[in-house]
Amino acid sequence: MSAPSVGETPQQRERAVTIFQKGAPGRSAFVCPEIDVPRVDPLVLLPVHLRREQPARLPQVSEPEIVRHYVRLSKRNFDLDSGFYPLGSCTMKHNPRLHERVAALDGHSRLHPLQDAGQSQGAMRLMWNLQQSLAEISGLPHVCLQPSAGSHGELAGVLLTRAYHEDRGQQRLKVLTPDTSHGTNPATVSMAGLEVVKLATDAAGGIDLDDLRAKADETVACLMLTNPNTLGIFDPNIAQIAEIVHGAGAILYYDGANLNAIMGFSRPGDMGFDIVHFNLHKSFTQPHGGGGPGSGPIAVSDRMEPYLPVPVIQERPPRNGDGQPFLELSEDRPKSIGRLRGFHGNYGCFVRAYAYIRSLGADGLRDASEAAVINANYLLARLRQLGVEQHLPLAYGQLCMHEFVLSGAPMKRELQIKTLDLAKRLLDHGFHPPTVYFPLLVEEALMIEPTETETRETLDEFAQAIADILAEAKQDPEIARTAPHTTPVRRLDEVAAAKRPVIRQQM
Amino acid sequence: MSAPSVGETPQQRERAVTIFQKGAPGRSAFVCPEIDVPRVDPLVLLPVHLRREQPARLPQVSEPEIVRHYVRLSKRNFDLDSGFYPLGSCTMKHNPRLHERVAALDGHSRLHPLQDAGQSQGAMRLMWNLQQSLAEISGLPHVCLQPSAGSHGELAGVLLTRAYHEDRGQQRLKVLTPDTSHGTNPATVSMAGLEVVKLATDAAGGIDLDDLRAKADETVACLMLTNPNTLGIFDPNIAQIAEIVHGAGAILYYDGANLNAIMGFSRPGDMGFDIVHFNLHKSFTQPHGGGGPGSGPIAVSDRMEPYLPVPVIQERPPRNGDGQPFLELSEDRPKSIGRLRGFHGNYGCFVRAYAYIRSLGADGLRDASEAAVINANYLLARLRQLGVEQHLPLAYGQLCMHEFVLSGAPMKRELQIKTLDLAKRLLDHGFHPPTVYFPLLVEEALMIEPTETETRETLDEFAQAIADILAEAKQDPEIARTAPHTTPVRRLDEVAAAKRPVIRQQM
Amino acid sequence: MLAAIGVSSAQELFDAQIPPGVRLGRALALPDGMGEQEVYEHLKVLAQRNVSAEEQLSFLGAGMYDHYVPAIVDMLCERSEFLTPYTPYQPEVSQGGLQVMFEYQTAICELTGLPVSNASVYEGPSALASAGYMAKLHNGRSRFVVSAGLHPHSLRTLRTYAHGYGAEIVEVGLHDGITDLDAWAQAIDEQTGAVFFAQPNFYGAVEDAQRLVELAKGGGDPVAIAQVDPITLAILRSPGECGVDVAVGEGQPLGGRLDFGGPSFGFFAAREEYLRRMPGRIAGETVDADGRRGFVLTLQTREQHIRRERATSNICTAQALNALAGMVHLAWLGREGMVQLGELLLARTHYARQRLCEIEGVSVMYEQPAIREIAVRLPCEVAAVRARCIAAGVNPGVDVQALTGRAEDEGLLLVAITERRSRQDIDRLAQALGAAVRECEGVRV
Amino acid sequence: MLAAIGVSSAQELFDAQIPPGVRLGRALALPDGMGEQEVYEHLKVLAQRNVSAEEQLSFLGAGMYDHYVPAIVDMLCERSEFLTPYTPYQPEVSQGGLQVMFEYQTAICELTGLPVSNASVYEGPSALASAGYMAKLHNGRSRFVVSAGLHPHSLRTLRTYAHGYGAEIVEVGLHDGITDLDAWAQAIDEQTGAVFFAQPNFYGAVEDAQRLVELAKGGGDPVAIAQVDPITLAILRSPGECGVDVAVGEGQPLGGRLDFGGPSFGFFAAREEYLRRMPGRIAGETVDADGRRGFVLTLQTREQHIRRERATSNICTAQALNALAGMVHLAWLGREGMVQLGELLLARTHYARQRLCEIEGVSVMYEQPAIREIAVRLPCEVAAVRARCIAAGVNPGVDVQALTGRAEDEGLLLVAITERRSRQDIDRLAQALGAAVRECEGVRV
Ligand SMILES: Cc1ncc(COP(=O)(O)O)c(C=O)c1O
Ligand SMILES: Cc1ncc(COP(=O)(O)O)c(C=O)c1O
Repeated sequence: MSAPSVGETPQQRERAVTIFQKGAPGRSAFVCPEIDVPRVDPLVLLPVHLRREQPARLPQVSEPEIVRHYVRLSKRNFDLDSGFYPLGSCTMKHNPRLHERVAALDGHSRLHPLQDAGQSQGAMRLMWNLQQSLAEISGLPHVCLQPSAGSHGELAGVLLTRAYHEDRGQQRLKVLTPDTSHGTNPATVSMAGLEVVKLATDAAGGIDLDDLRAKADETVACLMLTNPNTLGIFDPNIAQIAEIVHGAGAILYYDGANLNAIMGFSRPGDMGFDIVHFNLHKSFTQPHGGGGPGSGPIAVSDRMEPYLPVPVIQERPPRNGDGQPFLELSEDRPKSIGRLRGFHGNYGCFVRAYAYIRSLGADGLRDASEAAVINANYLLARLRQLGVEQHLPLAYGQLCMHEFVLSGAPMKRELQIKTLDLAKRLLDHGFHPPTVYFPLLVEEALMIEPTETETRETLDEFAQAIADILAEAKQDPEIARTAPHTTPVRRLDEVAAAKRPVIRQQM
Repeated sequence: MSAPSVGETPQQRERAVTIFQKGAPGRSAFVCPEIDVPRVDPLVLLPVHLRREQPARLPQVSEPEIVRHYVRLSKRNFDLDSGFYPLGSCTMKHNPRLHERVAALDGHSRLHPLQDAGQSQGAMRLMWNLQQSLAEISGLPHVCLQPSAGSHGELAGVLLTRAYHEDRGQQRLKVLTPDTSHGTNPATVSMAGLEVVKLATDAAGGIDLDDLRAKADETVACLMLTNPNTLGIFDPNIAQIAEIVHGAGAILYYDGANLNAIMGFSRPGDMGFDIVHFNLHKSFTQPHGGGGPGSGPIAVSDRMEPYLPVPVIQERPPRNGDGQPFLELSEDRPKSIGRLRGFHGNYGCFVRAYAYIRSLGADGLRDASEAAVINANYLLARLRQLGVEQHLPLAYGQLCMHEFVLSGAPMKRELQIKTLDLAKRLLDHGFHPPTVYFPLLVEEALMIEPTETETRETLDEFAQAIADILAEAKQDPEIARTAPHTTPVRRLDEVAAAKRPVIRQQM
Repeated sequence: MLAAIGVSSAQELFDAQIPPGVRLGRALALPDGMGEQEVYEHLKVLAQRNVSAEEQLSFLGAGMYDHYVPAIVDMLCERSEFLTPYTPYQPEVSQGGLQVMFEYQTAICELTGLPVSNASVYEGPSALASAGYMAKLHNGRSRFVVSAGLHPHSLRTLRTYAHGYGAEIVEVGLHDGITDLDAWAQAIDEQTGAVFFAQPNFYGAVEDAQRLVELAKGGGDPVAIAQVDPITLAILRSPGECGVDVAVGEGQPLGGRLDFGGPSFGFFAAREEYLRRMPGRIAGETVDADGRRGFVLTLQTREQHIRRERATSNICTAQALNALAGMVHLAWLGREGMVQLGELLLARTHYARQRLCEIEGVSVMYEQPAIREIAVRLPCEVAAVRARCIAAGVNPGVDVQALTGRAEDEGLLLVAITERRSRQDIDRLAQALGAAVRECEGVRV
Repeated sequence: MLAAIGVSSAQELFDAQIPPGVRLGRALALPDGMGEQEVYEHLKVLAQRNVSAEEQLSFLGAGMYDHYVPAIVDMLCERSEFLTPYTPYQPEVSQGGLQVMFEYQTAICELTGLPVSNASVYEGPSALASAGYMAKLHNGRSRFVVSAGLHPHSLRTLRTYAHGYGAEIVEVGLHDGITDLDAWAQAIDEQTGAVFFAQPNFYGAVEDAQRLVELAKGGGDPVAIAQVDPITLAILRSPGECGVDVAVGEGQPLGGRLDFGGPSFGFFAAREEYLRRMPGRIAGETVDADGRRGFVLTLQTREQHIRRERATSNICTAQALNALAGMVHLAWLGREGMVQLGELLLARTHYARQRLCEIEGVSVMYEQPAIREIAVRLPCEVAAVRARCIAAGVNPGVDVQALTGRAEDEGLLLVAITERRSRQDIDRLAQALGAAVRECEGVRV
């Protein structure tokens, strides 16, 4: 380590060293319990031809070393508890710590998934209540909690539409998705053995109805849509869209990633959707964990119900003498698409989402969506006030729902900084940048979702930071183009990483 | 907020704003449970003349704001989990997280101190076992866990010596303490209504025996000593010291802050001490919490036992049908000095210390002390190797126990940087500085205690950092004199703070 | 490493320094060490031999209370950055902890209505005893007048300390549950260095604190020291408003676990004139070399490490982490929330008082207001009634006489009501207590 | 704020955007919101209606295991910096998470003996199904041969997925508890796109994985996919050493809670040639503008957000936090520790096998080695025996047939032994099971 320079921050000075490069032979944290049973030759219990030849070169480190290593690493992350995180489409709302507390109760966290039904009625009840709540929120009566994340819910949904059509003897292989759709939608379609057909976006940011009419025929299995869409725009033609799709005998699938805009205001079921997936890690504040875990329950209409994955919870007559219906998991569903994973889904996420729904209640959920939409529109207005619009115009419309998309094209032209540069320079201001370069149809897109749990002060500061960066770029675009300057590492070479991938520690 | 400069770190850019300066009217985190009992006019229940006139101006903030405020604040702290913390006399050893886990178990953390004895036998057993362990470690058979910290244990100890002498009809008002003693020793003596008499330190760093002989007379209540002392030196004359003190009819008090040097190697009781206090937050790894909580149990010899504070745990015949002795707290001790605080002491700290002792066991405790002493001597040797000795000589002796004290006097003379400057510059290197300017008898003192839980790699890096700073100072002392440069704030004006004290947020 | 040191074994290192006569020379007689899992299992078994407030419907209080501590308190207190540092001796890397102390001091000043606060002391009773030491340093007088309404632990701790620093204690009894005003006025004279009372007092009764101070100041010039319950301070007239000089108290109701009695924190606030005699750490505001606002430990010339035998206290390690918990809890409760909580407790405690006194033979101890704790008098042996209630799954509260040892406290049960005890819980208590009293009465007859 | 937006009410904002026909126009029919304390109490009541592995001596396994998770796992996973960020889209402020992924990938490569790993997928069974998709993308063939030794959930999940991406499944039965080698060899032909087996298999038996792969590769050129139990990999011949192409598995035994079945993580490792068809995130090493080592998400052209319908998988949010837990647990176990743990489990499982088979009428299902789970055959109805054991306080394990539905699995009990189940616990199991079997036999007779 050379002498600290004043220009380099302490974290920049520290070079990345993995846990495999630390420690020394003989060091360890674990003290293995003694073998308390009669000794038998291990080679008799597991003969040598079944045994490992090369030992796994796991770390050799003491507990203090592990703690220090990972605590220090943690400090090289930006996190929601420390700063504004307006990542569009990701709903980075505050994660209440109560949820971690209740999820950690032994009765939840230490419950085996095959614990007998009579000894897991609390968990079943929680799942049942969560199902009922999600059904009410979405306006679709049948819920399956099993999918592990949004994309997994999508897979379930697309397989459901296949099963639905197959059950009717129809081979419908096309799935319509607007060009604003999230990448998981088309990817899911392929995984489910179907084919993507893109739909155009109209000038107002909604689905181009003519395009839809032209494509919605008897080869179409379903339309996948999120509403509000990834532009933050609630499709004003949603009723016609539903009519057209249903008219063609196809299914309407709702990507629930943007549910945070409409809870208590509008429901996918009432819009005509047959299937919706939820992202409990977005709308219902399961912490993102740096890339999961998530949970992606689905809710469906009556006609889709027979195909739901197994298992499902069923109510039976009271059994425990407590007068409450006895709940059971059942796999007995002849038309089911089957299992999507082991056990019953990410129960730990259910606990958190359920705690959230019970904390907020009907009014609270509505207030959350209301505040999310107000915050987004306020931030948009604030940016306008600061004259940011000139360089970063709103891509579509005048108002927005819970998020909005700016185009960085004028900024790039006039100020010679790209959306990426703006994003990186925001890091120096202590903000996490918005989602960038998505949706694809907006040039130099900047997708901003402030969420309801941010204060006006924070929104003001963020708007000011953007204005400041634009002003600075007018003077000297190089600062943004070489940003970030103060983060633990500076701009990283992603091209080199992909060209000659090094994806594990060389030893 | 102005545009981030490249020279300022992100944390430096952020100005300190207290929670009282955040928020807005109407914001809050707490949802008060409804008043579920019949309404009665509150002014009848609590008449206006007993009611508050000016409301307490507590913060008005939402939960996300609270979380973000304190998480961000936390990042303005240096902590042991993130870096080396060789604060002499403080024993900053790793704090195992197991201890937090077990202390948080409902049966420990949610146990009311007045829970009936029959329903708190687990806690009593834990306290009893801890007492027995501390007795064995110290070589003194009777333990009282009550004192809240080291200094509180000292107070208990000095009051015990008073009670002891008073019980014998003697008014002994003097307490001898070496000039190397910790400030709490003399401060305690005054609080206990006694008088401090200072003892000189001899050339080897131990007590000056002649001085002791001259002062140890029938007016002396006790001698307070830590051994090894704050120079890290084990007094070679400890047997004679004990003889002299006992010969004068006085009591020998052991300040246990440095116990980490000798666990399993030597015991205060065997050295002739009558009273010892433990710092569970040092030797027994109760986390320091940024300034507490701590716990300062005492152990005493037979002759001091009658005066121990109340309550004490007593064993009674089995009662719960489990065949185990029934444990009870008793206040029935006619000669006791009385209570030192509410309830039974810092039980939460007992749980952690007990978990520590059970984790390490007899051998582990000895290994800990052994490694602590090796680490200190290794670091000392390493500094010598790097030529640091020239500017920072060891104040006394050649070897040390678990810590050692360097003198910065030559450095100050030759390199024009003070110990304080060195300390501040270490912050730029990512290290917490050692204790500085203590003990008082060493000029420009630097008191280094690495503890046993640090790796050799860390010690090497630290030694190198000191060598680098000295080399840098040779070139340009100004860098250290204006250090730190990269911390969240730079050198703070302590004089101004004391001159016109602002000790709360103006509102 | 030994080679670098120049010794051939660790033993050599120790033998070179520890004289033979005081070497232990044997292994400590302690059990062998255990792995994490085994230690966990062992500590869990011990925990299971305790009955926690989470398992039992409990109305125990008398100094420590089962309030609901929000999850963010745990989360923040478990952060390495707050959990593991030492006292902030290097302010440049301790701004987090120092600012928390500064905020905490502000909160305590607001709650107590007093202008200065330190950054915490050990806990309640010893805080009171330390206030006595400060009073003695302040005016040199050694006669203390104390109300019998103080918590018995406070009273005893004060006696222990006072024996040390040399002060004599005169106790004033109660009348209808609160300090006997006449006796109080009579006891206080010009020689009185300090007067002490609790608000609400140990029996749960709200004192007329303002009157107590007026009478005290009328009878001489003592330092008026109040031990106050922080959870009541949002609705109760503040110490500052009552003319109190020093307010101390037990901080456990703010963010604290029960922890079988500790660790918690003590708070210590006073009028401006006592600032330079306060015990403990104090965080103060200042600026750094570049003019940034920052915080440091200040007025350290009061403290042991600087002033040694002339220090105003011997305290060093205090209760920073617990004070953080308290501060976070207060921020979470918030300005209005804490008032709402106070009113809730007031209403529920009143309800409990009524329900319990409906039981044949049970009467209230006093007519005074009570906020979250109430003493009722049972017609029969408290121990027997308690045992029956506990067997029925309800811990009805504290046997007062077992704690105070006062003859006049026979039959008193002290019942604490927190926001975690709903009306339904209170009804359950009334039922269990009623049944137990009837049974005990039956036995007696 | 509304004024700044230029609307007079929030309603206006919504009405301007949501057409009348699809407005809800009423409140959601959900319960009212509750404060933190009430929610806590409610969730606690639900928790108390479950019997956790902390309360009951339990030998349940079959995919999720009650291993001891060290305290540092919780502490690190609860840190805001790991708990609350999104997927690391901005690498400059995500080096913590990205380096953890890189380390995790390294650990999985070491454990599996394969050169490439992704940064986690959802969980075990769907990992297997995704491996099938990858195989299909790789060689385009749609005939899958699967061992009946797979976990029934894996088998069913594979069927669900395969129906989607179009693959036919041929199942090969067991012989003496492991995949029938002859049938296996026979089933595999040139049209076979992939073969799947579990190691150890669902019944706890250790397969001769090397032989299975040899036979598979002898019969054609399928992708050899193994579902492996990570806790056994320190002692068991690694997938890489056995010639496996793709190793997937359930990560719960590494740092995972039981959580009633999730969230956990799935791991996914493969030979080099599959790198660009792997599903999920992959962290890769690179340098920053100043030459510092750093990490980024790499090879993103495989992924849905770049490649959309041509992506190699649809996965987006995966299980980063659970993977962190796994990595920390592995570092804590350490190189030697994990071997020691494997030997301990091996020894205890052998002891359990012996003790249980001493019970009259109980026999072992197979003669194969078993590491931490063993299937035994009971002479009577498993459900009845289990019910009796549970009443006696011991959950003896899983009723195999209830899970697989296979006729030949009648009477099988699957018993999992972790390091938390001591010899004494196993003895208690043997006793309870013995008593239950005797009773049930008595009933039958
Ligand atoms: C619009 C949209 N749909 C689907 C997804 C996929 O959700 P998940 O990451 O949970 O798989 C996302 C996630 O970013 C999204 O934004
Ligand atoms: C030698 C010595 N004695 C006593 C003490 C006081 O201990 P405490 O802070 O627990 O009161 C200390 C603390 O630094 C110390 O180092």
